[in-house]
Amino acid sequence: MVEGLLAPINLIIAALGVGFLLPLIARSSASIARGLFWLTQVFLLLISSVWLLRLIDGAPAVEVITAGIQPPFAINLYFGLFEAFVVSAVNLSAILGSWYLIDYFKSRAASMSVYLILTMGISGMVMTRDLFNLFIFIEITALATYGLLALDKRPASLAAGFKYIIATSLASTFFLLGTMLLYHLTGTLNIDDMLLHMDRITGPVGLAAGVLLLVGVIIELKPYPANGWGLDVYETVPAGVAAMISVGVSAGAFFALYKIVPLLGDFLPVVAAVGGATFLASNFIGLRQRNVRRMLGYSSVAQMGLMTLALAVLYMLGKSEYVTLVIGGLFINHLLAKAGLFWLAGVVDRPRTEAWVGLRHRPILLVILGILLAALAGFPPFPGFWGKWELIMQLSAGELPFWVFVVLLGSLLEAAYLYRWFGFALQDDETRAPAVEPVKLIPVGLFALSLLATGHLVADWLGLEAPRVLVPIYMGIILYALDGMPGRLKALLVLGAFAVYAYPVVMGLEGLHWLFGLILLLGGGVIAFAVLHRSDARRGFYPLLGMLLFSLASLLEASSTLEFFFAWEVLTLSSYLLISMGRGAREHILTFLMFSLGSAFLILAGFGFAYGETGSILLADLSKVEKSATLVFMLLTLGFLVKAGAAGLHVWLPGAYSEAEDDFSALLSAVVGKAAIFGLLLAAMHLAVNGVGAINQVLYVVSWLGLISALVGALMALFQEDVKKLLAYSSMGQVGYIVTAIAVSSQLGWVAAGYLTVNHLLFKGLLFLAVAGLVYQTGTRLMYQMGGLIKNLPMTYISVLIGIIAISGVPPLTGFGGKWLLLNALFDKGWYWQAGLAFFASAVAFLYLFRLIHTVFLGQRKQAHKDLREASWLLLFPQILLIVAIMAFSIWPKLLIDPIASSFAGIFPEALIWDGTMLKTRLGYWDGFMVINIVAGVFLVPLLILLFLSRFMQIQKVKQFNIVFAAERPETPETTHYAYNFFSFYEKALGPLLKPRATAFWDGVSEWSHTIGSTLRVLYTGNGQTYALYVLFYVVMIYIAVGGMG
Amino acid sequence: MEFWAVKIGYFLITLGMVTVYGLLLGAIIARTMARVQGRIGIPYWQPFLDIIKNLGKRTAVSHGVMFYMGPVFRIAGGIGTLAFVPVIYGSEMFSNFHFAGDLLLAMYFIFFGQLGMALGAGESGHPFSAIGVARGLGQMTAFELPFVLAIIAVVIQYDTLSITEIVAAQQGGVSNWTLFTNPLAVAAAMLAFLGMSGYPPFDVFTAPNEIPIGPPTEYHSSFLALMATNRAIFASAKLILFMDLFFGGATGLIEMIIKTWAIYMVAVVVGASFPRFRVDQSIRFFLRVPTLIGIASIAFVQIFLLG
Amino acid sequence: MTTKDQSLGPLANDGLSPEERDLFSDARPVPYQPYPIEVVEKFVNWVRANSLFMLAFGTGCGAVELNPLMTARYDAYRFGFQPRPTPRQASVFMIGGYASVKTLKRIIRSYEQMQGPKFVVALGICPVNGGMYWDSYNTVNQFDLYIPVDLYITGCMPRPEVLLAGVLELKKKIKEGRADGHNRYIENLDWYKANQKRIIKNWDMPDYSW
Amino acid sequence: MSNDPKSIIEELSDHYQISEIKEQKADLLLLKIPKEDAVQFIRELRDGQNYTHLAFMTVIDYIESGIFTLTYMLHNYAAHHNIAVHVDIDREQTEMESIHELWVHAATYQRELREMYGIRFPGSPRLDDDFCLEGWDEIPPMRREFDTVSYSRERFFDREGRITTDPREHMKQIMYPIHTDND
Repeated sequence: MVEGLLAPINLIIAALGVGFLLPLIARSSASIARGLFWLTQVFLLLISSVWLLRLIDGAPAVEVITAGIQPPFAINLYFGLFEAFVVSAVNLSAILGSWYLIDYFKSRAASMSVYLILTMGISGMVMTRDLFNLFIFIEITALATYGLLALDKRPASLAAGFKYIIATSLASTFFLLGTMLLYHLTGTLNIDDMLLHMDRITGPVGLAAGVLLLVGVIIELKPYPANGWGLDVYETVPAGVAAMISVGVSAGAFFALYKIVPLLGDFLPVVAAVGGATFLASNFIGLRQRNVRRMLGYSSVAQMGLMTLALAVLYMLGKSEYVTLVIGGLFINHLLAKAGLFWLAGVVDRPRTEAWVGLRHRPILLVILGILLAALAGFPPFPGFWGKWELIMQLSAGELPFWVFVVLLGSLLEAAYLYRWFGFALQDDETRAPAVEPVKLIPVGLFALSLLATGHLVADWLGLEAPRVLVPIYMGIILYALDGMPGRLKALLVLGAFAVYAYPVVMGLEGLHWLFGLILLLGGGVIAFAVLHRSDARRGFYPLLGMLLFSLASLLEASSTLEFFFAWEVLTLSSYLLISMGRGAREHILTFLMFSLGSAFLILAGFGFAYGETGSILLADLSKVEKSATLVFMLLTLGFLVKAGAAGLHVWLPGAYSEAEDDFSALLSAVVGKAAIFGLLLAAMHLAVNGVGAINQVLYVVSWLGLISALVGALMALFQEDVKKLLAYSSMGQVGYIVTAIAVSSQLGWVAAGYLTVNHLLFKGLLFLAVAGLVYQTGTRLMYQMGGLIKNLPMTYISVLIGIIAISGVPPLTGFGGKWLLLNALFDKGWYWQAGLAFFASAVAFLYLFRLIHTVFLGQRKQAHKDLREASWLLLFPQILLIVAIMAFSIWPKLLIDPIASSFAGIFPEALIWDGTMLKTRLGYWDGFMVINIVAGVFLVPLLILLFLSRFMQIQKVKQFNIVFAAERPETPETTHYAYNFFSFYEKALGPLLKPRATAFWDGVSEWSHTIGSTLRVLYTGNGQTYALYVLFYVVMIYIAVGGMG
Repeated sequence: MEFWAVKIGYFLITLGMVTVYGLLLGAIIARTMARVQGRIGIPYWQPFLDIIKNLGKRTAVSHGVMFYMGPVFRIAGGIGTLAFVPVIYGSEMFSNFHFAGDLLLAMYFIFFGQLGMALGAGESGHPFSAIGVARGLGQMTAFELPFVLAIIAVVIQYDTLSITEIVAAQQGGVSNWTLFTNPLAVAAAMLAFLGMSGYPPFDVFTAPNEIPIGPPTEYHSSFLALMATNRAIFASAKLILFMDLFFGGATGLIEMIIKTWAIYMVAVVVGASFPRFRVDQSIRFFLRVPTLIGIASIAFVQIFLLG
Repeated sequence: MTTKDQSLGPLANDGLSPEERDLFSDARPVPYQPYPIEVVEKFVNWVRANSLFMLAFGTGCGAVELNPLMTARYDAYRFGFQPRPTPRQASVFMIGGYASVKTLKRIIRSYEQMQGPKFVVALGICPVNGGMYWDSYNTVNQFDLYIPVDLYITGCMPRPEVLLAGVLELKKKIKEGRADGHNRYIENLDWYKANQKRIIKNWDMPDYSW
Repeated sequence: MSNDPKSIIEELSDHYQISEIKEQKADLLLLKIPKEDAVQFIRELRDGQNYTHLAFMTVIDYIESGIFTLTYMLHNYAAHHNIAVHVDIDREQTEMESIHELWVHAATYQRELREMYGIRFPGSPRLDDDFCLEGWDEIPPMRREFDTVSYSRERFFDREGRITTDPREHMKQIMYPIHTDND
């Protein structure tokens, strides 16, 4: 009895039966009708999920043929694993969706029945194996959708419904025609039987049949440009219904496509093109959208396009075994995320994206939105990430670079508009925080959790050590659960957990990984220690910090490109979210994300092509790449250069570094930025050392790029009034040297790179932390508003002093070693011009460094800063550690150079020779130990002399206002402190050389993208007849395209 | 230990000699300029008297620790630069501590004194100090470019970064001097030298009338004495560096004195004949012709000398 | 060596508003003692006499007569006399003729900012007794009421030759150790300050401009 | 419009009460205008007659008549011609309409006149700031009733032994005896 009830056929029967009964029952008792409605939905979900579990356990698929009559006169269903899965998902979305429609259904009993029938139609589309049945279910679904729209009874809905029904009728007409022709050719309506008689589907008739069938299904998926009819729908109906249309109906239609794709062997390129065009165009148009639901609608269409593309391409390449992962991943991702987003859009109910400000003050809401968006944008660990990864791998392996480009560009665009929306949600405006009933969040929250869970399952299924790879995510979740604790406790927890985790990681690494283990993990730990100086709760900060730190560890542990990319993406996401916590970060986070994603996608493409050649995703196997080594190296280098802030690609950097919270900026610049260096060295180590292909030319270009970054960074830093912006540009410049050193690609060069990296970590961490304390104390970031603070913050002053000496390369501190190694490497390589530029850039750097220390600590102190106190000791403590490290490495450079040299041992011929404390290269020599002793001597002796002479002078300590001021008395400290526009003459001297060209270029790119979006949208007239015409044209075009291929 | 004792002793002798020479050179230059103007000029011992007078001042003010230490940094920069440059080729006594590092060390160590001075001047709180420092540093970045290009040309030419080896390569006759083997590099370097020496037209950072002598405007008494001493040492060190790199170095004291005096005279003669550049003009000047000459010198070395 | 007499306490600086007071130092200057060894003192005095840095501050119309001193005709550099652009580094203050009340204020500031030992030479008749401006509402008549003067060079205007003679006279005085204006000023600071404040109405600077 | 200054004045005489017109030099014309019309008249000269430059403004103290005569010297660049506009104001009620809106730099002259003569120009920027004098607390020093000799004696203390002679007599007797014959 129970078994009978659970038969898959009941999915149809129950829905259909109840659907027709509901209006009748509703007349007598509305509440009974509603009860029945819910009961039915639960029943449907129960059947499908019970079957899903059974099928997962290995039960055989069920084939149902009703009434003992052969199709087409009866219903022919096939209920396999995929079907069960999709149907369950659809039913789940339906039932959760109706959660949001409770009020809506109260007044519309008829809608309830239509809703049920819609669910049934979709289930039917999924399950049937018979073309005619498929037609019927398509019709039922279309009519039900129309019904839902029409019953809404608002003019907009009616108009939308009308357009919808015209287009879908056309589509189903084509489908029916195609079915007829196929029946004519094969004598069967069953897809499986047709597949057996593929050889009969030939000639013009076969072609026509195929085209018509394809078009019938494709139109349902709303391909660009024949989709104008489908988009008003999302905007007009209630969110629950929109979710059902976006997720359920599309799922059904897509599954139908999936079923008929085997029949369309010859048309696959066209199908792929249709999908790709839709994906790209919809995302371009999405950029222009300001209406949340419409934007989500475009995203839905785009996702369908992507899946269509993926499906077609995988079949084309004969890689149908990856369909499960790619399509499954993308599908479940789309289903959960998009349904969730539509519901959320209904819950918050603010049509314009700009209106979503203030969500920041509803943490749960924000987290849910964050998860859904991250999933949709393809961030790990959500299923879409795995799907997209595999898709790119297969596309690259199939040597389809164009499609790789399309997929990545489309994804980037999609992330752009989704995260622009999220940016609004992150805005700080408490008055506009939305009021939401918590109960309404249950289904959305459930979906968000399911996304996490499925992410884990997929990782597990892929055979990755899921707990290890996903550890940053879990850390984030665990810490988020503990977010109610006091701030310092959380900080200690993060740091403790990180220390416990990172220690064995570092110990287990060797070579380059070990070096960067120390840089990223030890350095990260020391600098992250500074977060302790704040005692407030900082909701959300510590979970993300945990995620970030652990992802750094994961990055180092990664043995495969997949793991690497996973960690890289987690790093990107967590830094994005952390930066977004800065007060003024709003304008900059989208740029940061776009460039980070762009970088990630370039890296992904690089890994993809590497996989394409070697068929392996192991990092170590990158060195086996030969044929496409140049391409792979270029892609990886470019990707990492974006993150390293190379000139031209740096526009994200100043904003992000300066607007992040003050203590996090230190981590971001000193540690997170080094991940890119790690990546570059990794890529260079595996690909560049052999010098195959045109890699040497690439390296040459990179060397210039690095130095131009150094110069541009230094020049831009000159003109900043904002102390953190100055440091941000300085980071850009300093990383430029490292990039050049890597490009030198010799032992000297890489040792220089390692040395510079460590040094940059030390001094930039020091400077950013010192500045954090400064900003915290003074409450401003503008340097000209400070001044004379040496007396109030002496320790911070010493930090900055040591920092700038170390940065500027003045002996005897560490900076000189870096410059010496770099210049030796450049001379040795014969890159003389670069050496000249490096010199010049370091001289310019000297200017902004002096300005930093002068305008902040020297000169006149403002009256308001009279009573400022030294920064917190918790903030100073890591600085002291860093100073100790700098001093130690200054006195004994060997301590630093030896480990670095040993981590690159064996790669290049040895060019560095130790002679006692003396370091020798082919050209020069340098004895750091002796230098610091001599300098100490020549410094101390005059100091002692001066101290002696001072005994014979009455030295009066005076104030900063006791100056010779052309015989006048200084007016106010503000007017006496020379600080604003300090290097105005330099601007005057260099003039047009200093125009922000890169910013202008990228602004242009953004502008063009939006223009493309507008241009593509021109086709949408809003007129139903025009849309119908487009559908017809579209059919003709596809026909021509397919015919042309034939 | 004994090695160090000897080295330090030798260095102290060199230092004393260079200080005396530097101060005398200042007086000689001042007298030369006076003769050009039809005057007799200061007595030869005037620079010494000025220093003693400043040391003999009985009162002083200090604006803070950095102000106090600024001149110490400055003179440490000067002495240090001298310490890393061998003064006389082939002489154990006058070779200083050049074995601690090569040309790059000397070049970067030049910044040490500038930085310390800038910090000290900064703490005085005088806006003119800051303006002077900003101008001075800005001009320094500009003349650094042709100077560095010239040095790179020299390094390529002799394929070494060691100053001693560069001098050694120029021995054996006047025709071996960089001046004649690579005139472009010397031209670029000498143009940079004009900026380095702070004579007109590149003296805007000390402009006595506009921003009363710029960075050291608040310095006096012993501080000023230290700075005046450093001026002599530092100028000599730079002259010696130039002599070593471009004019064949020196094998004896007399040769050194003649050569450095001659190099210095270039700046003096130019200084006596030109009015002053604004700082943005001088930056533009250095980034144009001298830089182009510097670039040409590297190209020259690569094409003609290395083939 | 530094014997700081703090018995009189710090200066009041009551010309300044309370907020401004801690922008300036309120320390009271103390006179310096000669070097304990007499030979040293004599030697240093000789050096001081031969290294005279003049503050180049044209306080009055007489400053126009100072410029020729540096030219080829007179060449005061010969005597170790040279201009210096900042009071901090100067040791001789040449009062260039009449001093109006407004200029006097600046003269006081600059004088106090010079480091001791320091010497004042007043040229022209005006600093002596007001000269042709003796009845002006704006010009001081007896300059030494406000600043200790080591040497007067009278004349309206004194020619450069006279100035040169004055410089030589000053050198003699310094060598003999008689040019003690610096200490006189500090020892009688209260008297000088009272005189200064009597005519300078808007005293908006610290009592002693360090 | 005629460029001839006389015809200009004639033309303006229709509207303004111009008196004491005197052609001092070829390029300088003096005239007097009542206080009430003065600013309007100057504006007319500036905007209508191309006297666009205020060369200076000053005042003459006629203590005997109890008036101050303000002088506005206007210059016409095209014609190279000056007009000095005299305005009499009461010495006790020393107040005059400001012209800083016509010429920005007039404010500086007005500050000077305020400080030295105590003439008020309501609305003129920074009128009461110190100009030349610092912390002056007596009657304005350039007013003729101010006794500068006794002020100086009281403040600056004549030095003992000072001899004052009449320069003219002194020169005759001591310095240039020859010239006295020809004088």
